[in-house]
Amino acid sequence: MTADTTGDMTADMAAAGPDVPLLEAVGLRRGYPLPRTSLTGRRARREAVRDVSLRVEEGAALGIVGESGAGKSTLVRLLLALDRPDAGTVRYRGREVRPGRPSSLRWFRREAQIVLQDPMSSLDPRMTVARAVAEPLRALGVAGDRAATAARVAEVLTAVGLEPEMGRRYPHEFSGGQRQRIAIARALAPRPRILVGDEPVSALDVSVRAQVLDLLARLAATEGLTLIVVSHDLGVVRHLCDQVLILHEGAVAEHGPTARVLTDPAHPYTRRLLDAVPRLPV
Amino acid sequence: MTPVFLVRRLGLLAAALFGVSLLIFVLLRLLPGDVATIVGGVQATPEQLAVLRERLGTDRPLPVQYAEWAGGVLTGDFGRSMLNGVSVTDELARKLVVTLPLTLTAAVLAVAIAVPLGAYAALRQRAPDGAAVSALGQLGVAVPTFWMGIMLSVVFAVQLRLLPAQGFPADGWAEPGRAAASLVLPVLTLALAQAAVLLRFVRSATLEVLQADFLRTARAKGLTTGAALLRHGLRNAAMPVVSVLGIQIASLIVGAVVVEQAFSLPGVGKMLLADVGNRDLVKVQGTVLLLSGLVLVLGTVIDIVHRLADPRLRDTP
Amino acid sequence: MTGAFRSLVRSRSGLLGLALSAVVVAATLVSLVWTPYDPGAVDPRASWAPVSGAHWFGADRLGRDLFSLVLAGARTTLLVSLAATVVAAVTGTLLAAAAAVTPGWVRAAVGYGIDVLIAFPTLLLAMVLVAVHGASTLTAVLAIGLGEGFFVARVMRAEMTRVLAADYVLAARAGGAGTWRILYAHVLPNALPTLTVLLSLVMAIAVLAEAALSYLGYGVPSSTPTWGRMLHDLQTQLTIRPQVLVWPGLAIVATVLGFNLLGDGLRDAGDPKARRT
Amino acid sequence: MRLLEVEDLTVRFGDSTVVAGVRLSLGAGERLGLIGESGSGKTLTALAVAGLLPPGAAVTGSVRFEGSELLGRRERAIAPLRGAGIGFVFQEPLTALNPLMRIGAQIGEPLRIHRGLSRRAARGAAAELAARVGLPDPERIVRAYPHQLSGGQRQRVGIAIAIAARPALIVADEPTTALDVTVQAEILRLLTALVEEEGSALLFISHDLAVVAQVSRRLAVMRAGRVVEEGPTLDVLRDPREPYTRQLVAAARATSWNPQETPS
Repeated sequence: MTADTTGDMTADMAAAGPDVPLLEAVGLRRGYPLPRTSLTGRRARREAVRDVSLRVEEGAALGIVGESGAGKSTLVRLLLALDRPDAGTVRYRGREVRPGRPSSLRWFRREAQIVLQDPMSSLDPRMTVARAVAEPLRALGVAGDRAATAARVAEVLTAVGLEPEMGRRYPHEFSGGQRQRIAIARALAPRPRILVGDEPVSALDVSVRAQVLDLLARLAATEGLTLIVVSHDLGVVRHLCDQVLILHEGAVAEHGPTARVLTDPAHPYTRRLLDAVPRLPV
Repeated sequence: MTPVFLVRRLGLLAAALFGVSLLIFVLLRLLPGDVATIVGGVQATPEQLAVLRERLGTDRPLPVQYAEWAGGVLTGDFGRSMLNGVSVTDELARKLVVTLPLTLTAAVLAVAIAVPLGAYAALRQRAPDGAAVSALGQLGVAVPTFWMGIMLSVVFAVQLRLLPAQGFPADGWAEPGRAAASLVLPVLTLALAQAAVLLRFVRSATLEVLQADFLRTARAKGLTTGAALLRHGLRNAAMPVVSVLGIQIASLIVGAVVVEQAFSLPGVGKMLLADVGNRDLVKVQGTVLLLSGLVLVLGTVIDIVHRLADPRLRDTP
Repeated sequence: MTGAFRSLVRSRSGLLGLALSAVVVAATLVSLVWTPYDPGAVDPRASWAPVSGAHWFGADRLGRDLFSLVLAGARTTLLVSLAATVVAAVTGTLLAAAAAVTPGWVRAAVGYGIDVLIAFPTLLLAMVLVAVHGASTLTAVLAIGLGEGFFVARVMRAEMTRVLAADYVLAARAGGAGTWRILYAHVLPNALPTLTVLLSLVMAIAVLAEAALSYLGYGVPSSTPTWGRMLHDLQTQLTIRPQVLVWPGLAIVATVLGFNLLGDGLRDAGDPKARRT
Repeated sequence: MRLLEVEDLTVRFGDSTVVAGVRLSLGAGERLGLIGESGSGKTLTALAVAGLLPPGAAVTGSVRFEGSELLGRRERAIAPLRGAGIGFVFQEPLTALNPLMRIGAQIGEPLRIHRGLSRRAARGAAAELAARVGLPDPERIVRAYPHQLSGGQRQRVGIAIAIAARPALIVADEPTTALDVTVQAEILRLLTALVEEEGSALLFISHDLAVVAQVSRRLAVMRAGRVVEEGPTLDVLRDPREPYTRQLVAAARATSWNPQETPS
């Protein structure tokens, strides 16, 4: 990690003992007011995330599995301080990540980046690929001069299997799979320690999906990344994650090593989920 | 219809009416001099100005004047003309006898023209006649309302001598036949101007519905394209058109003022033009509030109708 | 921009619109330096001269050449409309930004204010201003500019809200971008194409509004000719020589049609899908 | 004479050919899966069979249903077959239903068109159909509007509509792609049970090999508008002949999940 990004880590983080996890969430809660149906009285609320706690050790790969409405995306936004929880805290290396002005969170943004689901809308149509990939560097003020930025952009584009010359073109000139690789390159640019994928492959075709999953696995190894992958697809989690957390209606149904949870589920909902997955008969 | 929505919407309407009345009141008070000097004229002596101020009540603080005026409006009293002391309300009532039939008939005619033509232009989008209809709409939008009125007069009144070119019978609707005849060209002018704008909305709304999945489901059930459009498409296309009607009211009223001038019809619009010329600020204030109030009220009515007609909106306040 | 220009010209309405508005603007610019006759030159002998080689549009009661008057009228009409369009663009975009970006109740208040004021017809606003300050170019520009400004605000608010809800803005926030960076790096470039389409359509509406205002006597002072004022003065000839009323009207129609079609063409050109073919 | 015989089916939009020379056949009660990635032309093939192609599509070849040719005939002539002969289940439950019409009226509509039932009789039958497709509280559902139902419930309504007039062939275009995996399992069980009860044939379209394999006895693999391989499901999965099919099966195995296999 280049010197300048660790420079301003506060004292308590550097001194964090071995038992302090890389990322920890305690008692996260988030609800949304439903439209008012009566003139008086409190508005009904939909609890998207109900008291979720989790720990992610350095170098681990946590899968968050759940069906639509289970609160997966809300949880991811809370973990990355892109949304304010009603209750609960998120800590990175022991230091609390408090949602607020973007500048107050720069230190954390350098450590954690995200790849969103739909490659068709997660890239700005009017920005060249190079500028899009360089944006986090500029926004976090770690870009350095033009040459350093260009070099880093070329480096991450190559790391995701694309030619640096593609930097001059626009997103609409690429396929879904290529655009997702560009989004991954953008997330890698500021050398994060944590890479979060919110349904990173579910918008892709089956054949392309396998390639992108392999890419994520390889990058996790080569870049020493800690992965958090949100998905409704158990196959994706089995492929990438050694830990899995089953989310059901905003609460943690079950949490444990992928091998154990997928073969010997403890919670009835997990069992129902596993039985429902269509399997190749042969 | 959840009462919550109704109460909130009416509350918003009240707030809007208050806001607009305040806006008009303040705008008319941003005078270089004061009302009295304008009315009294340059040569008025200070004493006369003082009497005038007292009569017009402009010597009292602004909020009091506003409260008095607004209070009056709520009871239907739009104040008295500064020139001849006539009650603004009575004047308005007399003029509405021309303006109301003009605008209402024109609005109905505009919809009657725009909906079928708009739907036809959408259905026949690829065919030349469909393109011709939408080109006609495009042209209609580009023609200034008053010029359209003049040109219609030239053709139907001057050359064909079928209809009166201008004016309205002095005795109003005493002879309904003559009065109606004098409104034919103005209504047609206003209706065509409105229809041109509406046609484009109806066309795009219909185009959108044509691509809707539920139309394909209707055909999959055994309906032909035409039957599917009639039974499923029409109501869905009506939704955006209804909501655009709300916005069209404002341009309908502006159109009425211009048409009344072009055909010199003694309506609210022509009166307002004269009042502005004579700087009769109290009458201008009353008329402008009435017209903009009408726009807001009708807009709210249409918004409520729109919510009633669409079950998706009916549930969410 | 060449890509956008190429697809603008390729779309039929864009081409026609570009041609029409270009002709009108060119004629206006030419009229600054040359017109067949001096628009103000009175020539009793040519009173109500018919359309001829000498007077392409004929002459008015005072023998002034109608073609030159129409050209001169174009100057004021386009100037007022352009100024009003600029006012509309500035007020509209600022209001839209206030209604889309600022937090909580400010956003709701501004948003609702826009919905109310869009119902306030431009002409009524003009009348109120004229009643207070008398007819003047400034009143016309302000009345049309503010009137259309609310229309621009409503469309731009929807556009900005759409962009702010896009995934690439969420990705930018996650990448550490602050509100200002998101505004100028993402919202502006993606909202701009809609603004250009809008301004072309607003220009068309402004020309119509200016024509109506000056026809009603509220436009620029009577000394400077505009198309609306010409029609107002010539209307007395309705029953005797209606043909004089045709020319200024056609000039308005051509200009408004031009800008409307240009707007449609720009919309097709701005749409990335269209450009990809 | 087979229930459905498709020969050399070709669909063109302007100058791009999206379906080229497709040959398919389906006997009464048989279940054929059409598998292919996005852009393979599988949905357009299904739409062509039901005569539901969007305007501007140029179709050649032959589609014979119960022996009579469908292609090239005026819509008025083939409309009676749609709904009564061929039922269609669409992919997007959110947009496939008319948002302004109550569920009962939409389910009952095929019966009003093909069986001439009155409005009231059709609504009664609709309640029965709603119960049959497993919708809770049919009386309430019949009066509800589409936006008041969940995705899974709306898809059950879609199936009720498709089977209402008891057609001989059901075409289902990715009916569970937009649904959660638990809901998908229920819908697939419902669809196969209904098809068996009614003895109707099923043409099932999907990009998910595991889903198609679970529902269909024969598979047809489509790529770039062509059927590249066809055969009984187990044979195609066990030893695919075409390289593309092999790649498809391998990719499906890699990302799908199997309890017997120990996770890598």
